[in-house]
Amino acid sequence: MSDVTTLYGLCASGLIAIGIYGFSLQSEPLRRIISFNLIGTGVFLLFGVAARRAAAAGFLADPVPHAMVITGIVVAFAATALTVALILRLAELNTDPEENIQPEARDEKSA
Amino acid sequence: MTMFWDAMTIVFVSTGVFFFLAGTVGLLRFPDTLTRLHALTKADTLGFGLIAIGLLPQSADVRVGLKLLVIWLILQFAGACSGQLIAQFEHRSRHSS
Amino acid sequence: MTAGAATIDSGALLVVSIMLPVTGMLAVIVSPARRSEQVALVILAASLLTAVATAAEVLRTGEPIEYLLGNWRPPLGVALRADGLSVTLMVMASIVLSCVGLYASGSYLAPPDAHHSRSRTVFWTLLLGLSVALNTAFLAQDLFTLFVALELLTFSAVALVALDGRPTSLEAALRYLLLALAGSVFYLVGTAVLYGAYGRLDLSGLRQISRDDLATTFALSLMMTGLLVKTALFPMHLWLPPAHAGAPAAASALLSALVVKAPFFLIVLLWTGIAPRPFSVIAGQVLAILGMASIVFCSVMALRQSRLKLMIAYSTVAQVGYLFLVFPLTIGGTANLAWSGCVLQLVSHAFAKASMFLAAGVIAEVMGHDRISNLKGTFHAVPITLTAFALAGLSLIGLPISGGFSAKYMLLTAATEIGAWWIAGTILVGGLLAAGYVFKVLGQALAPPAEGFAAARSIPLHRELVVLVLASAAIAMGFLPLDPLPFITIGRMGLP
Amino acid sequence: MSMLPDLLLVMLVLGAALWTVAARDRRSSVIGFIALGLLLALVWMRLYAVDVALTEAAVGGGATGLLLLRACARLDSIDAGKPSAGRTLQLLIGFCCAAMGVGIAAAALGGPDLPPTLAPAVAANIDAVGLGNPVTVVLLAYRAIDTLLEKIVLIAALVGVWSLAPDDVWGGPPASLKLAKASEPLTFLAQILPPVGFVIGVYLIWNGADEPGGTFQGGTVLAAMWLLVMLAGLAEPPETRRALLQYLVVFGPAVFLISGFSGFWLAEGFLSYPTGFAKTMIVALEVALALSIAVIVAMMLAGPSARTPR
Repeated sequence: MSDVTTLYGLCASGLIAIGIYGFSLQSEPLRRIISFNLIGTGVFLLFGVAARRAAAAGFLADPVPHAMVITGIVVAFAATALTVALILRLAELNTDPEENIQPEARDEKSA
Repeated sequence: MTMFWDAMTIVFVSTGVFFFLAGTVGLLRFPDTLTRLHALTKADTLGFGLIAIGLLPQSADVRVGLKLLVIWLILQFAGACSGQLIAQFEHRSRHSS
Repeated sequence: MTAGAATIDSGALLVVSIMLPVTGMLAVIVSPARRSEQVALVILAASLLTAVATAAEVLRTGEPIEYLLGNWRPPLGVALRADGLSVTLMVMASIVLSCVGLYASGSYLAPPDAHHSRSRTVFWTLLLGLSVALNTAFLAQDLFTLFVALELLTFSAVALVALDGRPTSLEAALRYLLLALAGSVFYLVGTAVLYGAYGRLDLSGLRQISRDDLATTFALSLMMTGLLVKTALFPMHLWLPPAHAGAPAAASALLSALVVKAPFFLIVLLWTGIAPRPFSVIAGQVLAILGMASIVFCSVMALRQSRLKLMIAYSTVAQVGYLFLVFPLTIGGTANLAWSGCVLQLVSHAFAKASMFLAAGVIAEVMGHDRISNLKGTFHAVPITLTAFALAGLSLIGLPISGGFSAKYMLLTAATEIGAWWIAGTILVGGLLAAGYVFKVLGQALAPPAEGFAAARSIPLHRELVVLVLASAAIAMGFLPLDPLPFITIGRMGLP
Repeated sequence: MSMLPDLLLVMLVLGAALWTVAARDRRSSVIGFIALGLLLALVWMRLYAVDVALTEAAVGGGATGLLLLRACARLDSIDAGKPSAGRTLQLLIGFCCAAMGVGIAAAALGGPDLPPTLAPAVAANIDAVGLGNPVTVVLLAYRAIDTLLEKIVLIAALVGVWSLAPDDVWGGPPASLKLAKASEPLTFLAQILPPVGFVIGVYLIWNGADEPGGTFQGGTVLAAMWLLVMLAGLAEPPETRRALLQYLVVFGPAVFLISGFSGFWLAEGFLSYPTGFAKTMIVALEVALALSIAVIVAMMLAGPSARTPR
């Protein structure tokens, strides 16, 4: 069974490496936040592997890292949501620079 | 008796898997969206139904069996609706272009 | 799982210091916008009282306060622990937060009759968010809880940077957020590796069982790298100046004075608490070298800036560099002196820099711009603010009598005593460069106003006074005796 | 032989990850990421982490996927991608990342033959709480502070998202989520599925005490149902200044705080539960938290206010 755990450990490291590669090379913020999420899943998997290695002690898995991963996934989601909101607002402002100055004009447009 | 149920499970699940496989081959081999969709939805609906039936005898109690049925129902809905949506999107983009 | 009645009483202070701002955040969200300021100020005042009470309790007993959350013992549960160093930082943070809160009260964020209350609600909610994050970072004794605190710190700070909604600010905020997230994820990789190696993440437990092996060294290097990004040490400082440039002065003050200090505190925790011996020596050297590079490079950058806020922002990176000089200095017999210098630098820089950013905010409002070359007549318009700016500048340069002087003097003494001439030299060069950029501003600002000069707008007195109070606090730190501070060593694990 | 399915799964996961990074346009990249989320749910099952698998499917494949897809749709109309770095730099960084991966693998997989674990400690103390699902016990008892702070993180991020609204529309409703091409099948789904989804969400929350499931998984399912209704255009996102919405956002954390402080008088301190009532309190807490999570997640996906409040 420990071979399987090792396999997933390698998978986690691979995910982290691929994620870091994407994060450092991509210039588009949206692609970078996706890469950030890749690294994140890799790290969570690392916690999962640590939890599964507890099988040696006669348990199915250690629930403490599982709880941490759940918290981590939530935090990563919050980070992604904030980043995406920033990206969208920035893109909106860049296409329509006058928007900030003339709020009335936009209201007419959207109405 | 258990042997009969086990045999039934094996038959139904393998047939289901076969249909899934056929659907996937269709997805890969067919030329355009609509035909692919045709292969996928038909085969998956059938395949999933067969697997669900095949698993029913294996469920420990009535609750598990009921859950299986509910899952089957939800998937029917989801499959039917998403198939429709994809087809509709394809239809519209064909007509607009 | 038994805890005496006495420890529960003082331990409640730790719970309150984190949960008070949490309550405040929730209250601000549901209260009407015009009330948000009052709610937040009351909570900040109460937090300050709690922090002072905690400090008094630690000082009185000479023992750290510990509290087991949910009465679960670590490593299963999470403990809070207030020792001399963490209560010092807690008091510092509450003072700065309260002062910035007072500065931002009234019509600072939006005109009093403004129909739209966006900036007010957001500012006060996230100000309290920072307070939660900082207090948790100073008290929590578990690496994963500290991770959650760091994320809260980042999200609150990023939204404050973006508060004015202009594209340049949003771009700076986005860049800050992405780099800070990269920092967090590096920290988390290290945490995962440590959990795999030790099966626990509580600091006190890890301190006892940490080994000198590949996993530990690798994990700690990753975590420290992540934290360095967040604390903006050279060469990972690039996000900081643009983030400050567009942020409102009140947010910049918090970012420079407090937000970059929490990751530094975590580095100290890891270095003193968990790092095994041969690794800690090497890591200490590397950190000090990066610190020195920060001091020299970013002081020069500060000198070359033409905008006041950017100058102060680069100065932050340089001044944070001083903190990292402490690590190689703690190897010899001067450890206590070096730590005292480091803590004093941290605290006095927090006060001085908060004051300076708030002063820059006042100056920008009065002059209508913040170009250093065009500040003639500022003293004439806002004498109190400029006095504060000058006092804060003294502390940054390290001229007596000021907290900055005492701090740099202690670090210098420690460095010369163990013969680390390279560190001593950098401290002196840094002081000269700081003098350069501070006097460049003062020289302009003290000059008489040009013909026909008129202030763009008048500033409420309470805001100028807040700036002065913060600067005076930085100066007042200089009246502490130039000996090791006994207070900060109370209950500190891993300190001599 | 027994490792073959795992090997296959790992190859698929890494393939999806590579696709996500290397895909030419961002939409393909997002789709790769969603596929990865679903594959990861399977991985978590193989690691005996059913709770995490549910969370990953709900959040990694679901909520994050929807968030990114919507972002794509809105960005596509605005700007095109930018060129990437030169080949030498790519190779150099690729090499560094590979080295990093090897290092992490070595650090994480080396170590003692009998790895340290908290599993026995969790099992030994679980009776004091009286719940059957150890993960829920860790989340709401042993490490309750993390869970409480995580809610505060969510709220801070939500306020951060809201703060990006222009001043003059602050407090107004977010942009309509209604799909331009919303059609009968979607409307049909949005009418049929929510009651079912609601039951499933509540089931996940309720069941989370003793079996896999819990607040976040259930809360996200509830959020998804609300989002589905909004996507079909059957409901519009509410104004962010509405008192009911704001109270719902803070409801869960507030209940958590109150129950935490009540521990000072009723039990052995902050965040501890009175003996015999732990299970009741935790289930009540989970319901309150899930409600807030559903609202927060849905509002985060809906984005900042975009229309003037009425």
